[in-house]
Amino acid sequence: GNPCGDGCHGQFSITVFAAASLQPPFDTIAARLRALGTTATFNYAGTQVLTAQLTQGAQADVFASADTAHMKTLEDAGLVDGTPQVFAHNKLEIVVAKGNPKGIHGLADLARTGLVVVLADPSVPAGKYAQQALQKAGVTVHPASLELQVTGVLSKVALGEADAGIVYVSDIVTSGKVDGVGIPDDQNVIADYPIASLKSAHQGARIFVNFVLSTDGQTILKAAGFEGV
Amino acid sequence: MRRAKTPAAIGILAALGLLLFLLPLAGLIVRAPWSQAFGELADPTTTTALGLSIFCSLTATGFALLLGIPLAMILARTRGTLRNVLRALTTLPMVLPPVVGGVALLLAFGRRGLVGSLLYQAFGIQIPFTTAAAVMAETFVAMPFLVIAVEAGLLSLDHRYEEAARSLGAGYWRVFTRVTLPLLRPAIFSGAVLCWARALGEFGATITFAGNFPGRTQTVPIAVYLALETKPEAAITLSLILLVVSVAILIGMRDRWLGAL
Amino acid sequence: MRRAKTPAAIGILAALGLLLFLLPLAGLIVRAPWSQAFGELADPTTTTALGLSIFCSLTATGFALLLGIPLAMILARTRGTLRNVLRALTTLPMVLPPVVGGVALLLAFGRRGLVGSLLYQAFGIQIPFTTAAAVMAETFVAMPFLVIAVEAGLLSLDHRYEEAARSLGAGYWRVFTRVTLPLLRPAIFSGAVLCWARALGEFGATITFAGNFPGRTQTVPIAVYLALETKPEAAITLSLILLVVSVAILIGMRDRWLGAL
Amino acid sequence: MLGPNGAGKTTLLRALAGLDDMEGRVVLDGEVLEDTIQGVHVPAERRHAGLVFQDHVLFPHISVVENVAFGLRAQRRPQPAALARRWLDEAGLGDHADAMPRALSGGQAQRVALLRALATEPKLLLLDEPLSALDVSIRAEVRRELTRQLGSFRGVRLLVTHDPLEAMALADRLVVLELGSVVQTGAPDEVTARPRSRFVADLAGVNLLRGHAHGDHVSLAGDALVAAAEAGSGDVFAVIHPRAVALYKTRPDGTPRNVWHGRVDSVDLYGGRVRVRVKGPVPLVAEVTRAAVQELGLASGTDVWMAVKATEVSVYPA
Amino acid sequence: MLGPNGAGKTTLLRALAGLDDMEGRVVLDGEVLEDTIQGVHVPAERRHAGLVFQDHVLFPHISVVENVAFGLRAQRRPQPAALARRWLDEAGLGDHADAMPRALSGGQAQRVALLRALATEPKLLLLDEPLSALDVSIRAEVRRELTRQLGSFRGVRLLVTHDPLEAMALADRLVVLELGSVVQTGAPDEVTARPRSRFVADLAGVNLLRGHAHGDHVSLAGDALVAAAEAGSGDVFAVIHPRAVALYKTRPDGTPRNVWHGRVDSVDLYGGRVRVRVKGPVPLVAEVTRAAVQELGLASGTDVWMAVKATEVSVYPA
Ligand SMILES: Nc1ncnc2c1ncn2[C@@H]1O[C@H](COP(=O)(O)OP(=O)(O)OP(=O)(O)O)[C@@H](O)[C@H]1O
Ligand SMILES: Nc1ncnc2c1ncn2[C@@H]1O[C@H](COP(=O)(O)OP(=O)(O)OP(=O)(O)O)[C@@H](O)[C@H]1O
Ligand SMILES: [Mg+2]
Ligand SMILES: [Mg+2]
Repeated sequence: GNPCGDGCHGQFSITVFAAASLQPPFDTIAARLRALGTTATFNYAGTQVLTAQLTQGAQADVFASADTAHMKTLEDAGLVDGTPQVFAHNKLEIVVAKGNPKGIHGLADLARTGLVVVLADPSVPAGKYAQQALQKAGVTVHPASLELQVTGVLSKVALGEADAGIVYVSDIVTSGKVDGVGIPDDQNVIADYPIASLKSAHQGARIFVNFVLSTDGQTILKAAGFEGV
Repeated sequence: MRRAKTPAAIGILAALGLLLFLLPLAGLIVRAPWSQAFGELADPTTTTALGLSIFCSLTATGFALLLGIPLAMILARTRGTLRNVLRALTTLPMVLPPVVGGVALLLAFGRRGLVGSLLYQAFGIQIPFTTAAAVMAETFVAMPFLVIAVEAGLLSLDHRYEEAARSLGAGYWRVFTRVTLPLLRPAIFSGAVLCWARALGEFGATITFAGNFPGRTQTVPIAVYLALETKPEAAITLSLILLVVSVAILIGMRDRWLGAL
Repeated sequence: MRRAKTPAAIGILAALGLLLFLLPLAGLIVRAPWSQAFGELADPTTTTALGLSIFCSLTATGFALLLGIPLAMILARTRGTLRNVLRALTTLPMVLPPVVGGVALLLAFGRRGLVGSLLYQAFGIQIPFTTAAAVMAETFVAMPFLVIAVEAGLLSLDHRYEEAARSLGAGYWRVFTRVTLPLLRPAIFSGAVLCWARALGEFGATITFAGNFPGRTQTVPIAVYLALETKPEAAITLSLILLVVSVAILIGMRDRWLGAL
Repeated sequence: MLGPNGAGKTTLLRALAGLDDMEGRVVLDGEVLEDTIQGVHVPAERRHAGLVFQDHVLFPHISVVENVAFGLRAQRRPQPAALARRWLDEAGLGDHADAMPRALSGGQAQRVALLRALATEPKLLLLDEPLSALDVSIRAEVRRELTRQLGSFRGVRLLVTHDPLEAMALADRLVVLELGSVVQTGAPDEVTARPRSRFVADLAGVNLLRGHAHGDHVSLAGDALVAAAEAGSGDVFAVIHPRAVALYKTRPDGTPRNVWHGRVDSVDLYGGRVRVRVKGPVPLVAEVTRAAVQELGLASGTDVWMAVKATEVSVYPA
Repeated sequence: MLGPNGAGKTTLLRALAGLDDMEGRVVLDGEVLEDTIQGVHVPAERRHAGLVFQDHVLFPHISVVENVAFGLRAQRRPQPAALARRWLDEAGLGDHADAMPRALSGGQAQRVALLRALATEPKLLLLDEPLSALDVSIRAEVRRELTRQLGSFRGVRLLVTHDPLEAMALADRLVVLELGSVVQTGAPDEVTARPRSRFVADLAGVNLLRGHAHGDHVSLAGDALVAAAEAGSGDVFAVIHPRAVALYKTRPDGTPRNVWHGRVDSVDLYGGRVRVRVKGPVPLVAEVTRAAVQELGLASGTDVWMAVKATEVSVYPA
């Protein structure tokens, strides 16, 4: 059916500011939309860089954030058109080297001595969630580093500098260089990814948002390791 | 000339210094998936980013020359505290973390910025997220290298050449273009090389001020950064391509330009 | 000396160049929440990061001096293509996007790296995530500035001073420490200043190679980046503090050191 | 123009060329170039003043002919390169026209620098020790060339030199500058005949004494007396040529009315003759033959008597 | 040691000091310093060779006394600073001991450079044109100092100069270097009496002709003949002193057997006399009085006759 619902006609060209971790599914979505006449241009960067750019007057039609806090910042600044909608969830997983050589099976193992663990900094969403998950599990770890981005955690494990870390499932799926160790739901934290069209966005913005929320969009996101809504 | 034999200690320290540069490079080369390199080169994203990188870095170097040489000239003839202050100001973009540099550029030239808001209201011009913004960010970060090199050149220039030219009846511009600039060529050239190299590698200020739009503001370092998130091998290959291009240009130009004088 | 009047065009271009540096700075200063500045300064996170930044950048400058001066000496006496290649290699860390530089350092000195794996297997030493790694990353990125400046100084040095010293019976080390180094002082000093400034602002390679841990590897640029995430005003204040500290040191030292010779 | 180091010779030339700030008035052929009071300052490039430095200062980045053509181009003359080449050919430097300046010897470079200045046909030619950076062996040759070129030059020529030979050979008129002011001026012969300062006396190679005249003698500082034919009265200078000073091992009895005792300070060969510097109440330099030196066994420290005829002392008012 | 520009004088000094690569053998007081064949090379710092450059090369970053003490410290002598101060005091430079080198005048700096070399008591003292960078006015003074210092120095002294006065005043023995090889050597008087090259003749200020002797005359290239008292036979040099050359407006009839025609090329003042350079089949320089110049109306281009007595021509084998 028509992915964008009612009132969706003609050629559009839109600009999307999206968190860098969304690049694989969003690039696929853009390819699909182009066939339908809508061209999306992306500005992928860290959520906080995007937020800084938008508050400084950057022109964009859609903003897809990796957390609700930054979206809230933009809402407070009066830049968001309508209400943001959560379009995907992401769960945490323990990331380990391929084949799990250190035999890590749960959060409790992260407290082992001699194990180099890397987390994201509590001031970035992934770090905050990891902290919450460890609290729920009642585990205290001594991380070697508090990375500024999830990808920092990922690449340190991929390069063998760290033995384990906590990242999003989608990161592990995208990477393909590492293995994931699941975290039980009672200890896990679910991250919400909100999307919104922005003030002064044109009609094409709705088409993009609607496609992301459509079944086709959700399928693409799931293939990339995200959980649908 | 017969020099004293260099003691082993000096050689060892120099070798250590060189290793600090060479080992990481070797690491990159060893780990790079060379089989993918050609595929990477054929990828239009790569070629676009490479083209944009070269365009932006050269344009930024051009602006740095246009603005930096006059600035260096003014600096070289200023005296006392004012000079120290101006010089320190010129060194600032080096100390500023690049991302903060990008934020500062937004605060000045963004649509809501000090000057940018005026531009936007008066002409509807918006600088950020354009190729111009990428060039500006690179100029901001890289120009100090040029200014410092040219100022040093000016300070060691023998001003009697300029005086001789004046007494032969040459006015300011003739002296400047026929005498000062040619005599400064080695300093200008080495400053421009440093400036260009820095502009080519610029990342933090560019992504913040200009964003990451393929074909418009996505330079190689930004493409590398994104690729690091999703496919690290490609990032390494891309960096190596950048390196090869820049080393080729550096080696090729150095002799041509520095050898002549 | 009476100089020709500087034409307005030169002045205007210089002013534009200066504005490119000044406006972003003004933007930062205008937007900084000055009321919070003192609170920020009292924050132990800030003071720790500032202390670590100063320590790491000075240590990195020290290593750059130790390894870079010998390297520059070898470069200055090498001739032909080898020299161009070595020189281009020295310029590489400037072209390499810093994050890639960090990756390259990991590939060389990390636990699985070319050299790092040997260290790890033999002694159980892991360089990344330590203060040493932060110093190493800063040295890697900043040393080229020192090497280039010192090499230029060596090339313009009058070697007859060294010859006079030798014919007076001074051996290599006496000539080196009593004649060569003192005569090179301006070049070494200006190179060290550039090197230090670059090390102070270093971010990409440090976070990639050394990670981020308060008190161990969290330098000011990294703290600034983190603060941008949660409290952008604090980030701006922190950057300004970094700027003020470095400008104070730059202005303070320049005269003392460069003025004497 | 002559003067000791730091007298301000270079400073004056630079001020005349419009390169240094100055106070005062400069008029050339009726045209006011500088007048601090009226605030006139013609910039260097419009003064038509050719300047030749001590060490050529040829532009290192362009060829010899382009160096000579530089001023012609600045004056927008037609065919500057051809004209420059003609100047070089005339001076016998045509072979080097396309060479770069660093390929020239010091003497050639200085000659090109002179041509570069002359080619613009300046109204004022300023030369700052144009020969002093050259080796003794080529200096004579370049001096000949300079004499020839300056002879056919019609504007005002101002040459700074340290070398008395050069001054005598080239100058129509000497100006002696000391401590920033003119101390003596006139034709070369006049100036050297009546030096008014130690500097000029040294250049002329004569002994200069200063004292107070009393009819037939001059009393110096320190009680020494010098007998002179017609001393006049008042403050005077007395000049004695070294050749007029005779040396003796013992006190001579004879016609010379001036006889002083002294001690040899130094003995220098000077051409075929020997100059003996004697310290004492009346310090003098004597010029004697080599034979005399050997006969008297003169060496540093020897005691000697000096005799000078009163008629050999020329006295003129200070 | 004398020689034209580029003869290799500096190169030789530097090789002796151990600063340049060379081929050959250097022995000083029985100690082999260099021997390419046996592969001996004593490094510069162990040669005890004091080197004085053309322009002092004092270390700019340390005081005058520290400059002099530099070599003493390198030799680990006790109390280097006190010893250096003594050297300076003796040379009358004690007042400047604590000054920085750039505060010295050129002459003072060169004297300090000499002291710096002497203070280390070198076995070999190498001086490369030590006076040539100095102004004419202070050169004489520094030359006197140099004579004094070299007189009391006991090692081997090797002085390079361009200046014949300097060479005569300072040297026990002259070595003339041309195109990298020694062309003449001997006591100053011998060398100047019998110059074997244009360079030496110019230095000695005499006319040098080269030709083939036939009993009582010498035939030059280009058919000109020079009558000489006892010419001998074979290839010879003929020397004529400028003072022995008489000039006439018309062809003179008289005793001189050598009479040539020529054209005046240049007229230069030289001390109190005038040197006239004449072009012609036998190009000569004549030294005449000023009065003679005016009387004959000599100027560039004038036709003249030259006469030289056969006894004034000295001839020796080439
Ligand atoms: N009339 C003057 N008024 C002001 N300053 C003067 C004057 N004359 C000379 N000076 C100062 O004296 C210093 C030396 O002058 P200058 O270099 O012209 O000397 P010089 O005669 O050319 O010496 P040298 O023979 O060494 O070339 C300069 O710093 C100059 O400023
Ligand atoms: N015997 C030699 N063997 C090889 N090269 C030589 C020799 N003598 C001179 N040269 C070369 O000639 C050049 C000029 O030599 P040098 O500078 O020693 O001349 P100089 O006599 O000191 O000249 P100046 O009078 O200009 O100081 C140098 O490049 C040197 O390498
Ligand atoms: Mg002067
Ligand atoms: Mg020489």
